[in-house]
Amino acid sequence: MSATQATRPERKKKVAKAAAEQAELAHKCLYYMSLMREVEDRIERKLYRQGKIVGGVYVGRGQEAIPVGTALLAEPDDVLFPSHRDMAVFFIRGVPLGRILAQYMGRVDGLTRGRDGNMHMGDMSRNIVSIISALAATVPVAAGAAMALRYQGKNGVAFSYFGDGATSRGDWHEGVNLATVQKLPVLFICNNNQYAYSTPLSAQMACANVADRGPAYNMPAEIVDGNDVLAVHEATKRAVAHVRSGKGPYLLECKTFRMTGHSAHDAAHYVPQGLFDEWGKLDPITQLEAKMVKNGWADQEELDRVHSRVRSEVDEAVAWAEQSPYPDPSTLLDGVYENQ
Amino acid sequence: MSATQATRPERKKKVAKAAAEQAELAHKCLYYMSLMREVEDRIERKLYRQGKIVGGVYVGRGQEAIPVGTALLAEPDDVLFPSHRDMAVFFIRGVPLGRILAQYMGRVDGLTRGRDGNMHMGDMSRNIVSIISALAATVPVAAGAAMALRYQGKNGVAFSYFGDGATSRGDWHEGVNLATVQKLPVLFICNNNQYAYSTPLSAQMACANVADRGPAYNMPAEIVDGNDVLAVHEATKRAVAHVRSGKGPYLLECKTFRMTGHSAHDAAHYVPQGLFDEWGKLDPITQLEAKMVKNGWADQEELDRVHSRVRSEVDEAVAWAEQSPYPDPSTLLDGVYENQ
Amino acid sequence: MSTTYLEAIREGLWEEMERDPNVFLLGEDIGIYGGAFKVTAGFFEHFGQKRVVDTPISEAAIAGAAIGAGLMGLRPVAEMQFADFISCGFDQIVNFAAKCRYRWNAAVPIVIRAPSGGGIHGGPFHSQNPEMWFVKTPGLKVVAPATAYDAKGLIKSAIRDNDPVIFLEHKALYRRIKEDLPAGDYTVPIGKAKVVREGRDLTIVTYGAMAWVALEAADTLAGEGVSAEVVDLRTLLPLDRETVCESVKKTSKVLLLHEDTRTAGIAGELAISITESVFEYLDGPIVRVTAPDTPVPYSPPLETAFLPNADKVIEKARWLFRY
Amino acid sequence: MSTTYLEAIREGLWEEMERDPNVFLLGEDIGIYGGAFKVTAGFFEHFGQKRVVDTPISEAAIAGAAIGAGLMGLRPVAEMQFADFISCGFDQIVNFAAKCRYRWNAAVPIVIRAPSGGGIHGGPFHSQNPEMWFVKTPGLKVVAPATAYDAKGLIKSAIRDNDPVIFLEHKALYRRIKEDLPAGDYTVPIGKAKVVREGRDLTIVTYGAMAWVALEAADTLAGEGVSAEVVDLRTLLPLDRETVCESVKKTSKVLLLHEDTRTAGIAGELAISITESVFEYLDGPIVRVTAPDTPVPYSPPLETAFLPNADKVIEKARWLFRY
Ligand SMILES: Cc1ncc(C[n+]2csc(CCOP(=O)(O)OP(=O)(O)O)c2C)c(N)n1
Ligand SMILES: Cc1ncc(C[n+]2csc(CCOP(=O)(O)OP(=O)(O)O)c2C)c(N)n1
Ligand SMILES: [Mg+2]
Ligand SMILES: [Mg+2]
Repeated sequence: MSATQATRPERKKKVAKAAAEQAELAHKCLYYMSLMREVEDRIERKLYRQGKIVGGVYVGRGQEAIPVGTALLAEPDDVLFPSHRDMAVFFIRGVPLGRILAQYMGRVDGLTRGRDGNMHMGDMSRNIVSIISALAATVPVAAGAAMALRYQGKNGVAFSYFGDGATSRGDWHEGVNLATVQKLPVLFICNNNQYAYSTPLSAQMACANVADRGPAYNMPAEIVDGNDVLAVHEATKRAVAHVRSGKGPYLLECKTFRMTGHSAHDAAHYVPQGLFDEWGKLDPITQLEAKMVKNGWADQEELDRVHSRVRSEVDEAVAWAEQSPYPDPSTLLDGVYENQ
Repeated sequence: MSATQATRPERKKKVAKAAAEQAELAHKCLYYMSLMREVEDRIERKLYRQGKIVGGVYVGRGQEAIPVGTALLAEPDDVLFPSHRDMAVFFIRGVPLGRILAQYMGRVDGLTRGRDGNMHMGDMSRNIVSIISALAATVPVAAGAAMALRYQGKNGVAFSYFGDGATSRGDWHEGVNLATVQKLPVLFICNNNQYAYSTPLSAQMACANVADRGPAYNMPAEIVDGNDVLAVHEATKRAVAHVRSGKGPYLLECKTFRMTGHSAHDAAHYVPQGLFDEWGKLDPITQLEAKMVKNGWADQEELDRVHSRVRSEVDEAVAWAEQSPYPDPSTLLDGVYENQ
Repeated sequence: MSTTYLEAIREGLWEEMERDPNVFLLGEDIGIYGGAFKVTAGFFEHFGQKRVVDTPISEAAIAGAAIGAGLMGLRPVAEMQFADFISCGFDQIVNFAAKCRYRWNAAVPIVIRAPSGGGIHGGPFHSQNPEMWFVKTPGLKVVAPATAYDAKGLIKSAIRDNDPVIFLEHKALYRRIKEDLPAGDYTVPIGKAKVVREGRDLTIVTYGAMAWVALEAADTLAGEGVSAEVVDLRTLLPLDRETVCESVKKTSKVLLLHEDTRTAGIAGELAISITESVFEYLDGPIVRVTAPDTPVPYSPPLETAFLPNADKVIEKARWLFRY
Repeated sequence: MSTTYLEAIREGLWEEMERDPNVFLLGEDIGIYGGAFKVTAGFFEHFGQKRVVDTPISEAAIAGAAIGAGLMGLRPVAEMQFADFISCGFDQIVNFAAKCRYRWNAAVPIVIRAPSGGGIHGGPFHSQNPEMWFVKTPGLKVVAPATAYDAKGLIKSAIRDNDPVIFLEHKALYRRIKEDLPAGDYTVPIGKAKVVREGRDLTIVTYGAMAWVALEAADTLAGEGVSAEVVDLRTLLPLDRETVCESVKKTSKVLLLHEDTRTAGIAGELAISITESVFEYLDGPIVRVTAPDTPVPYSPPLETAFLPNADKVIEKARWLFRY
C-alpha cells in the first residue's frame, strides 16, 4: 500500500468536511441576506409608504453580500462600524429584529429609543458603533477603537464600512492615514455601489477603483465581487488575517450596485436603466441560491423554507415593533449628560 | 557642401543661446534664493532676537530652490498659494521687500497692515493668496481659483504649495480630489523637508514619498531634487506644460530638508545632527554657485557682487520697514466687512 | 401666481445667474438631480455644467473652492446638502472666508446655502440650526428668511454682497408657505429686521420658521386682548439691534423666540443688547421660548415636544403680559 | 513651591495617568518634543509611546480617534496644538462626541485640550477664543480655568468625567501665574463658578485670563470706594447660573467681561439668564466689556486695543456704579 493511497480517505474526509462547511456557510449567508432583503423591503415598500416610518429610509438592496460576507468573520472583541447600507451587521451581532424595526418607527424599543432613526444606531454591548450622518466620520473613530483594542491587549479588529462617495471626505483620508501610519488593526470595507446619491463614480474621483487609493497609504487593497457572498467571505478571511496579525490596515473594495434610489423618496431617474438590468442579473441572493442548488447544498424546497422562515420572523418583528410605544415626551431632556 | 555642414552654425548658435539662457536663469535663481536667505536670516537671527518681531517666525532655510525654481515659471494670470516656507514667491511676484519686512514687524506697510504676521499675507493684485494657519487649507481654495481661471477663459494655473505634513489633512485630500476629478489646472508643489514640526515623515504617513499619493487621484506625480534649483525649474516646466494644456493637476514632490527648527524658538533637538550635516552639504545656494562657476556662467567676483547687492537691498528694506509706523489703534474695527 | 419659499429661492438664484455671468453654483447632486430639495432643478439643463458644478462629497472642498473662485472675482453660491454638514467645512468658513478681508483686504463674495431647521422628522443630523456658530464669527453675514418674499430678496442681496454670507433656508418652510411675489427684480437688504406685526403690549423677536409661530401666537393673543408686536430679524449677523430696541421702547416687554437650542442662542445676544440700550424701558424680565438643550430628536412625539410652538409662546406671553 | 498654570495642568495630567492606566494622550508633537507649549514634556519618556501618541497633522482624526478610544472605555486626552485648529476637527466634536450619549446611550469620556486666547502676539490664528461654538453644542462640557489651582483640579475632573470635555487653557496664563498648590490629589468640580472676591456694589462675571483683569480692576475700584464682587465661571457649560444670580441678588448690578469677541459671547447667555431669574433685583443695565467683533490682530498696538483690560473694566464699572 503506497503512502498516497494511505492518505486518500483522509483527504476525502477533508474535502467532504470543507464542502459541508461551505454548505453551512452558504446557508448562513442566505439566511442573513434574505433577512436583510425582507426587512428592508418591508421598511421601504410597506412601512414607509404606510407612513409608519416618517424619516429617511436608505436600503442596501443588492448589496447584502457585503455586510454578511464580512461580518460573519467578526469575533466578539471586534468592533463594527456599519454604514447606512449594512443592516445585516446588526443581525449578525445579535440585535433583535424587532428593535431594529422599532428604531425605524421611532419607538422606544429602538436602539436609540426614538432619539434617532434608520441605521443611525449602535450598541456598545455588542461592539457596534453608530454612524453619524456625516459620511466617513466613523473612519477616524474606527482608528481610535483599533488603538484601544491594541492598548487593551485584545486581538480585535475594527471593521470600518463606507461607500465609494465617502472616500472623498477629509475624515476618510485622515482616518486611513492615521490607521496606516500607526499600523492599527482596521479592516476598511468599501461598498463601491458606483453611485453616491445621484453622483456617479466618475464625478466623485479620478481613479478607477477605490482600491487605487491603497498605495497612498502603503496599504494592501483588494477588489472583490461584492455580489458574491462567498467571495466576499473568502477575501475577508485573508484581509482579517492580515490585520489581526498586526500588519496594519487592509482595504477591501467590494464592487456592487445600488439596486434602488439613494433613499425611499428617490426614483433614481439618473441611473441608466441598462445598469439596473445588468446588475439585476447579478443579484447576490439569486446567485447564491443558484450556487447552492448547483452544488447540491440545498434544493428549492429548502430555499423556500428559508424565505418563509424569514418572512414569518419579520412579520413577528414588525408586530412587536408596532406595539412598542412612542417615547414619552417627558423623557425629552434625559441623558444629554451622564447625570441628567 | 553637405546639408549637415550647412546647419552647423545654426546648431552652434542654438546651443550657445541655450547656454546663455541657462546662465541667465541661474543668475536669476541665485539672486532670488540669496535674497530669501538673507531676508530670512535677518528676520530670524536679528530682528526676532532684537524683539522687533514679536510673533512666530518660520523660515525656509535650505529650501529656497523650491519657491524660486517653481515661481519663476508663473505667468501673470497664474495664481500662487505659497506655504509658510516659500517667501521667494513674493519677491518674484514683485512685492517690495520693505513691505514684507514691515509685515513681520507688524507695521502698517506690511501686506496685512499689521493685522497678521509673518508669511500670513497675500495680494490679489499680484495673484498671491494668503495662507491661513490651518495647514492645507489653501489646497481646496487653489482648486477653486483654478476653477475660476477656467471659467474666465484664462489659461492660468494655480500653484498650490504645501509641506509633507500638510498632506495628512482632510482638506488636502478633498482639494486634490476635487481638482483631479474636475481636471482643474492646479500644480501641486510639495516641499518634502522630512519633518512636520518635530514629527518625522515616518510618523506622518505610511508611504515613502508624498508622490506615492498621486495614483490615488490618478494624477501624475514626480519627485525632484528640491535642492537643485535648475532641476526644480526643469521639472516645473514639464509639470506646468501638462497642467496648462488642460490635462489636469500634476504633483511635484521636491525633496529637501528644513535646515532650522520648526520656528525661531525651536532648536530642533529632535533632529539627528547627522541629518543637518548631510543636508548642509547639499545647500541649494552653494550648489548653484558651484555649478555657475564650473560652467563658466559666473566667477567668484560676480557671485560676491550678487550677495552684496542682496545685502544692501535688505539693509535698505529693513530701514524702510522700521520707519513704517505701527497701525493706528483707531483703525482696529475697520474692514471686517466691505462697508465698515 | 403664488410662489413657495423654495420657488422663491430658486427664482432668486435663476435671475441672478441670468443677470450676472459670474454667478455659478456648486455642491453635491445639484446638477442633473437638481439638489436634495430640488432647489436647483432645471439649472443644469439651462445654464450648463460650467455654471452648475456637481462636486464630490467634500464640504471643506466645496467651501474652499467657493472661496478660491470668489477671490478670483466670481460669485459662487455653494450648497450644503443639509445645514448639518456645514460643520465638515467649518474651518474654511470661519477661518478662511471670514478673515480674508480683515487680514489682507481680499473680498470673498460667496454665498453658502444651507437647508436648516427641524419639523421634518429629520432627526439629530438633518434638523440642526447652526446659525450661532456663524453669528459668533466676525466677518461672516448670516441670513435666515421666513417668507418667500424675503427669501428671494435676500438670496439676491447675498449674491450681490461682497462678503461671505451663510444663507439659512428653513426646510420646513420650503413647500409649506406661499405668497404672491412682485414681478421683476427686487432685493431685501441684509442687516435689516422687520416689524411684521404691530403691537402695543409686548414684542416677540424671532426669525425663520418661528416667525410663523410668533404670528400664530399673536393672533390668539389678540383674541385675549394682548397686543403683540412681532419682529422678524431676517438677518442674524449683522444684527439689527435698532429695530429690536425701537420695538422694546414701544412695548416695554420682550419675548425672544428661537427654534435653536436654548443655551447661547440669539436670545442671549438680543437680551444683552436690549439691556445695554433700553434697559430703562423694560417693564418686565426679558424671557425666551426656545428648543431645549438636546440634539434634535427623531421620533414625532419627542420632536414635537422639542420644537417651540404657538402654545408655548402664548403661555409665556400671557405671563409676561400680566407681569 | 510655587506652581505655574502650565505646571498645574502638567501635574494634573501626570497624576491622572499614574492613577488610571486607561488615561492616555494623543496629539501633534506631544511625544519627544513635549508639545508646542511643553505641557507634556517628559511624558513620553516616562509613560512610553503607548500612552503618549504622536499623530499626523489631522485634527479630525485626533478628535475621532479619541472618540473611538473613549467609546472602548479608555480615557483619551487629546491636544489641539492651538485652540484655533479645533475648527479642523469640528464635526467630530459637535456631531459625534456631543451626541452619542443622547442618541444611543454611549459614553464618550474624552478631554480635548486646547490652548486658547490672545495676548501673546499670535495673530488671527493663534489667539482665538473658540468657547462659544462648544457652549452652543448640547452634550459637551466646556471648562476654562483661570488659576493654577483650578487648572489642576479641573483637568482631573475633566479626565474623570464621563462626557466629552473641551478644556481651554489660556496661553497667556501658562507661565504668567504661579501659586502654591496643596499636596496630593484634589479635584475642582465641573459646573461650579466661584466668587473669587466678595463685594457689595456690583458683580463682575468672567473667566479665564480675564479673571485676573477683573481682580485688578476690582482692586483699583476698591480704592475709589466701589466694592466689586468677582465671579469666576471656571466652567462655561454647564453654566452655573445659580452662583451668578446669587451674586446679582446681592449687588444688583452686573458687568460681564470676556476676552472673546463681543457678539454672541457668553455675556449674552448670562444676561438673559439673569433677567429670566433675578430681573427684579437689577438696579441698572447689564453691561459688558469684551473684545470687539474682529479677528485677533497681530500688531501689538492693535492687539492691545483689541483685548479688554482693567482700564476698560474700571471705566464701565464706574459708570455702572453711578447709574
Ligand atoms: C458629509 C456629508 N455630506 C453629505 C451627506 C448626504 N449624503 C448622504 S448619503 C450620500 C451619498 C453617499 O454615497 P456613498 O458614500 O457612495 O454611499 P452609498 O449611499 O452609495 O452607499 C450623501 C451625499 C452626508 N450624509 N454627509
Ligand atoms: C491644522 C493645523 N494643525 C497644526 C498646525 C501647527 N503647525 C504649524 S506648521 C506645522 C508643521 C507643518 O509641517 P509641514 O506641512 O511638513 O510643513 P513644514 O513646516 O515642514 O514646511 C504644524 C503642526 C497648523 N498650522 N495647522
Ligand atoms: Mg456609493
Ligand atoms: Mg515638512
